[in-house]
Amino acid sequence: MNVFDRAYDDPVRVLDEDGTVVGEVPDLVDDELVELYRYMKLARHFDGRAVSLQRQGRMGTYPPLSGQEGAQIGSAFALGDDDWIVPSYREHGAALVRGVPLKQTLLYWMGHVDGNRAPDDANVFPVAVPIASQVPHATGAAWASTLRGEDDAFVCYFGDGATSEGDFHEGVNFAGVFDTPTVFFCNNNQWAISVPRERQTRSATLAQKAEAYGIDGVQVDGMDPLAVYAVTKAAVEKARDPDADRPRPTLIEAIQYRFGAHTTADDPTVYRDEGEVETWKRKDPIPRLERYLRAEGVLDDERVAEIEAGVKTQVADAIDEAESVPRPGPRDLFEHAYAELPPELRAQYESFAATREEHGDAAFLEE
Amino acid sequence: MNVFDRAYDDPVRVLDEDGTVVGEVPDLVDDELVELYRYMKLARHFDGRAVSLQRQGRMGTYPPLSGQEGAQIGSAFALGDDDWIVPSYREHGAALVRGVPLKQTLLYWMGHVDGNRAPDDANVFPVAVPIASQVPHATGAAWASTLRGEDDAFVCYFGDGATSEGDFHEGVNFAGVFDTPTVFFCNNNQWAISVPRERQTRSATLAQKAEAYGIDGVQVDGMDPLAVYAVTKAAVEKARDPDADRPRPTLIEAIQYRFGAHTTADDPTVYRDEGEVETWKRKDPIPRLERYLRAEGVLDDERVAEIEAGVKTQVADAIDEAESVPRPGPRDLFEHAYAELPPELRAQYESFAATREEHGDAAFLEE
Amino acid sequence: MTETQNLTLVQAVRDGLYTEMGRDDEVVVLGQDVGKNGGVFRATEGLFDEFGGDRVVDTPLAESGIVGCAVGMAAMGMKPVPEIQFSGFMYPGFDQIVSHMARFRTRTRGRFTLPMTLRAPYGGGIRAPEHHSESKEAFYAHEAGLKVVMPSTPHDTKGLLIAAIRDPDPVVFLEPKLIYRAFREDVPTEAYTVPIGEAATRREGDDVAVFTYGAMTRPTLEAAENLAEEGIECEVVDLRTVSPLDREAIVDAFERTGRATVVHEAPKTGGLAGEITAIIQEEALLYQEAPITRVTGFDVPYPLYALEDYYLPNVTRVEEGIREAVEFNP
Amino acid sequence: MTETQNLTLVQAVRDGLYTEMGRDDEVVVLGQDVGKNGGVFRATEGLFDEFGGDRVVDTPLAESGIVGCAVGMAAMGMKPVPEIQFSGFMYPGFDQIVSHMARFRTRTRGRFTLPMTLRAPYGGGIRAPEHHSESKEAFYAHEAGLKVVMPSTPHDTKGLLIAAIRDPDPVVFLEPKLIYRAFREDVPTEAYTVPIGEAATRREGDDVAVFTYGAMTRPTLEAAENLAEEGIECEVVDLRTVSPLDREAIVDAFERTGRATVVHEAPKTGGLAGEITAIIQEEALLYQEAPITRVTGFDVPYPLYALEDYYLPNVTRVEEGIREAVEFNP
Ligand SMILES: Cc1ncc(C[n+]2csc(CCOP(=O)(O)OP(=O)(O)O)c2C)c(N)n1
Ligand SMILES: Cc1ncc(C[n+]2csc(CCOP(=O)(O)OP(=O)(O)O)c2C)c(N)n1
Ligand SMILES: [Mg+2]
Ligand SMILES: [Mg+2]
Repeated sequence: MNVFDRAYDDPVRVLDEDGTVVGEVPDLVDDELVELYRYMKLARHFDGRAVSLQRQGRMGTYPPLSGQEGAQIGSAFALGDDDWIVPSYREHGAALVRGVPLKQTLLYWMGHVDGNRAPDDANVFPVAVPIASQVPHATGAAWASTLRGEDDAFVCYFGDGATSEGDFHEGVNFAGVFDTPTVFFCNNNQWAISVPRERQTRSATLAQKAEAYGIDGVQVDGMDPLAVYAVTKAAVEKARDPDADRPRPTLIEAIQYRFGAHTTADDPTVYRDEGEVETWKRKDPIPRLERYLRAEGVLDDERVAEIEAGVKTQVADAIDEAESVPRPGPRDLFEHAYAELPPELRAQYESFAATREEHGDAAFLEE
Repeated sequence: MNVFDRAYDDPVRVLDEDGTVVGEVPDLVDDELVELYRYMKLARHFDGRAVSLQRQGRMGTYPPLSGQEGAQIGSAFALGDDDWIVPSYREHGAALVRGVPLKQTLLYWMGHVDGNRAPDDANVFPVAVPIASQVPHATGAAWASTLRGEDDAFVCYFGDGATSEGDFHEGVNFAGVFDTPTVFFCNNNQWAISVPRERQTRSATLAQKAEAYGIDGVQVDGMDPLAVYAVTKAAVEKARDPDADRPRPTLIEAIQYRFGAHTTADDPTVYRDEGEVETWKRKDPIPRLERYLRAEGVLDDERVAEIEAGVKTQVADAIDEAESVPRPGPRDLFEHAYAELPPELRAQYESFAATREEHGDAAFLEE
Repeated sequence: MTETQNLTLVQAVRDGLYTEMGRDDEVVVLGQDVGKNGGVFRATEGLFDEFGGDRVVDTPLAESGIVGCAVGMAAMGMKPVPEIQFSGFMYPGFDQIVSHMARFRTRTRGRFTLPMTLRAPYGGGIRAPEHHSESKEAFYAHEAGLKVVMPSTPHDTKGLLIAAIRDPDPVVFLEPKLIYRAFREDVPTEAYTVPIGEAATRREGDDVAVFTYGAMTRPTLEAAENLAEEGIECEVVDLRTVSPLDREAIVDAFERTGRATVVHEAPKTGGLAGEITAIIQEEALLYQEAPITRVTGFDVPYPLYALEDYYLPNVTRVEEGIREAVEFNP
Repeated sequence: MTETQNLTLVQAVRDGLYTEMGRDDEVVVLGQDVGKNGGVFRATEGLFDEFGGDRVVDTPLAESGIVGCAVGMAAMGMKPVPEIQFSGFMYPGFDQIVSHMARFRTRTRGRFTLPMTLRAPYGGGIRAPEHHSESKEAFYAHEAGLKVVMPSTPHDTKGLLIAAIRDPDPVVFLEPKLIYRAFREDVPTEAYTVPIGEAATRREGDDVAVFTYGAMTRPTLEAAENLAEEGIECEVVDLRTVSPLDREAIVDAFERTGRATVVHEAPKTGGLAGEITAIIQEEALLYQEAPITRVTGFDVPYPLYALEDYYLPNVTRVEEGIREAVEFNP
């Protein structure tokens, strides 16, 4: 049976909450499974450290991803080398898998624009903050790929709230019409800041919004990394190599939960129950996969301890690296607005540089 | 059976192309049926005259409605006195039924902004030219009605092309969430200027876009005025007086065809077949209803001739009236930008008035 | 004696809404997270509990929907006060703002007026993420049919907000989030209005007129104090409303000084400093003794926050701009 | 000798697209009705037949989708040329234009450049329906990261359009639809560029500098001819690009005349005439002999067409503005 041929409210599942197999396990070798697990641990640990950095005033506002590792890592893991991701602001986990170093992510949230420049070989679009605005980009970029006769797939991430924006509608509709190789991956974490999923739209599922565009829509348990992997893989393959009867684009609704605050500036206790959080924590993707891998004999205490130690070092190193990057200077402010600095902008820069020269940096920098 | 409980691609129908009854005839008395017929004849005749006025240089660009009378008149006829319509730019037929004099419509397309001010007792929103931009207005206005404890329904008109715009999506989604008494009436006339319906979206029907908003969606034969009446009436009643199980808002897809050009500035022969036009002309709503009414003994040659004569006079009078309205003056340019003219704007007006005084109107008016 | 409360600027926003909602049932607040959460800046805190979910409405995440629904409500005579979470997110609703909110009255010859007030926090300096620090009032000031208000004190904020809500015309109300909590002021508990379109002189001086508004008022005043120690006396005019501009106040202050500086955080090119300069030389060229200097944001996209201290006009740059205007000798 | 064709301005648009699409496979045209229909103004006529439906693409009716997809294509290195049917319909795509098209390069430190050209016909005078006659270039000129081009002749149109398509930066290309078919000019058949950012002097004169662009260039030149009969010699500078402005050309023309008028059809407040005035008095105050006059659209929503002749600057108003600048005596 094709994975897309199911009711919209029947999520694809592989592992139960306790790690028992309840669906078709995707074809991954042990090393890959461990790597998937390691990435989730890394993302989780990074997340906690990033939140502390913010609390300590070493970083600005930061959007935690804890709880959403299964969806992010599971999906990014399903991509081929030449495929792309088009993220929102919460997909550092997915970006990491696709080659964006943690240092970059830290820099970005530390207010260094360099953090938004992924390495040239990382097929990752920049963070998109205006909600859903990246959706048409993913359609356009994927369209370019087919126009050039290439066969890259593009996975676009966005939240449940994003489905209400016009850009979601326009971007997915274009994808349907031009049959672009795009996978629209909705991280339905139940909340758009303080607005619960049920107040975002009256449709029973988000997956069924695919009906409006004549494309496949499917739900997946977003806290089941193997299920996410499987469904994303199927969608990417269909995008790359369509069969005659199905459209290339797919809308995936990955049901999950954000354990933490919307961002470090948010206090979720104002609008949601601790009880709800606790319920969802039972679905935590990390112990779930761990239980399965232990049961399969792929992981044991030693291996887990090793991974945990490695993850800690990796994050600590990234923080050191990021914090040792010098504060950018005025030149960085003017660079790249245009390919070449127009004369008036050069004049603005020079005049500012002279003022700074005269008064010293202290006259400008707060803190 | 509830009229909304049907497949999305199974349009509500009452009369066959030849006027034979194939569905449930709505409860209208003879006088009402004749009035419905008369309005359609009036709209059709008006349309032809408006196109000629444009050709003769007596009016600017004009968007003809010929072929779409069944949908416009049938739907507007189903409203209660206090209900509202929120039109696009092509619904002069519906506006007419709701109390906008033909003279106003002429004035509007003659470039007089007065034409966009409906009489105070006509529950009609202004013409909306930016596609789909009126959709959220209809939601907001209907929402205001429920907030005030009133029970007015709001029918919002737009085209097939409009369903691709973000404003369609956002406006209908809000209606679903806030359960507003809005009827979204899509005049699917198969074309958005030169873009055919199939290139607008990959969804098989437009009615099924309702799935994305958790509201009812239904197709109707838009060239069958009685079917349109019936389905609009049902939607308006549900909006006004919801039953517990169904949402108030409804998306109606009225399948129809524009016989003429998109506007008088358009040449449809560039992008569509004459054959297609001919096929659709067989569904013309006017002869169809006429055949039915003749068969029912409600109309005969004499009555039809009388109606035709009346319609001609009414349109001729409206044209006379509109053409005798004097060209607006500079004061009209400044009036109403704000409730009160701000000082700078007053200064701009006065300086312009002085220049005009000095040089005379001929220095400004072209032609 | 009028009862007062000692409020921050954001509390004054809240108090303005609270006061006017209590007086007028047609006032409805809608936007993202304005309900239970009380707004991401707490500008609507407690209003949900006070007035209920019908009048303090959490909407789906869609700016064009928010503005567009408010247009529909306002056309029916209600007085919606939509909030856009940050002014950088007004753009998805830009079409509704310019094509409808600004023009409904003209387009219907006054049959439909839109007594709506579109609120949004604007401006930089709070170490916010990308797109959260914009100051693009010039867009709205260039669109006829809108009024654009940018207060700088708690007292003005409440009074101007109530004036905006009562105004028959649509108002864009941009709040200086940098100073949402920067200081407190005694604010009357009762409802009152501060007239839209009138500037306020914040400091008197004969040497140079300095025009500014919103969050830039404070560094400008600080610069003026510093310069006073050097013997340069600045007249500081807080415009408060950027559309319509208080041309009389601008020209008057200029005629008395012959020199001027305009300060805003918006980018220079196409910003309102150019407009103000043009007004002055149109009406008072003969008084002019020096080029009018512009101290503004640079013509670059607003940077991520590690660079924002360089981007934003600060006391040093304002002082320098004023000095340039004062020291110019033909 | 270069081969030429005698083309109208809109034919020059088409020819620019045709020429560049023939040279560069990465150039793709997309928009509403640009395909089989050849564009509502015929600006893409025949391109669909020549280059096929993959490169000349009829899109769904959604401006944000059009601009946003073009952003995605351009990020991949293609050179999309999206068309918005009328500049008044750019607003539903405004967020994509300002938040992404303008900022992608800065935001990614040059990893992603967006070599895209967003075309739209702008301006009034053609008896068009509501919202079809806007001239809001000031919005785009105020958004750093964009270049904004507004040609006034067929020759410039082709050269500037090709320059825009080849430019690594995103360009907003606003076409003066009033003069799409107003006159013809010999235009080279081959590909050529006219540099973005350089003004052109259309007429030399010592008494006053008149700055304008796009469709207003013609009435301005006509006014200059009329005034010449009275002995007033105007230097008429066609800016051609409104962002970046050719400050050198502006200052230079002003210094030689000491008087200036700026003409544009956009509303006065917040329009580019204010910016140009500010530039002049910033850089050349000592040359200034009279207030710079602004002949512009009024600060009202663009009217329905029965009133547009009163709204748009015409020869009489331009003459009057210039005379005012010339006759001023301190
Ligand atoms: C256009 C726009 N409007 C508002 C915001 C402010 N905002 C940031 S995140 C957010 C909620 C997003 O919810 P969702 O799409 O569910 O994603 P999540 O944050 O839950 O991952 C809002 C309203 C924004 N960034 N962009
Ligand atoms: C936002 C916007 N974009 C483009 C246009 C130009 N335009 C006017 S009508 C039209 C086609 C509309 O098609 P449809 O929605 O099917 O309505 P119809 O004209 O067929 O009644 C277009 C593209 C517009 N008016 N508004
Ligand atoms: Mg969410
Ligand atoms: Mg249509």
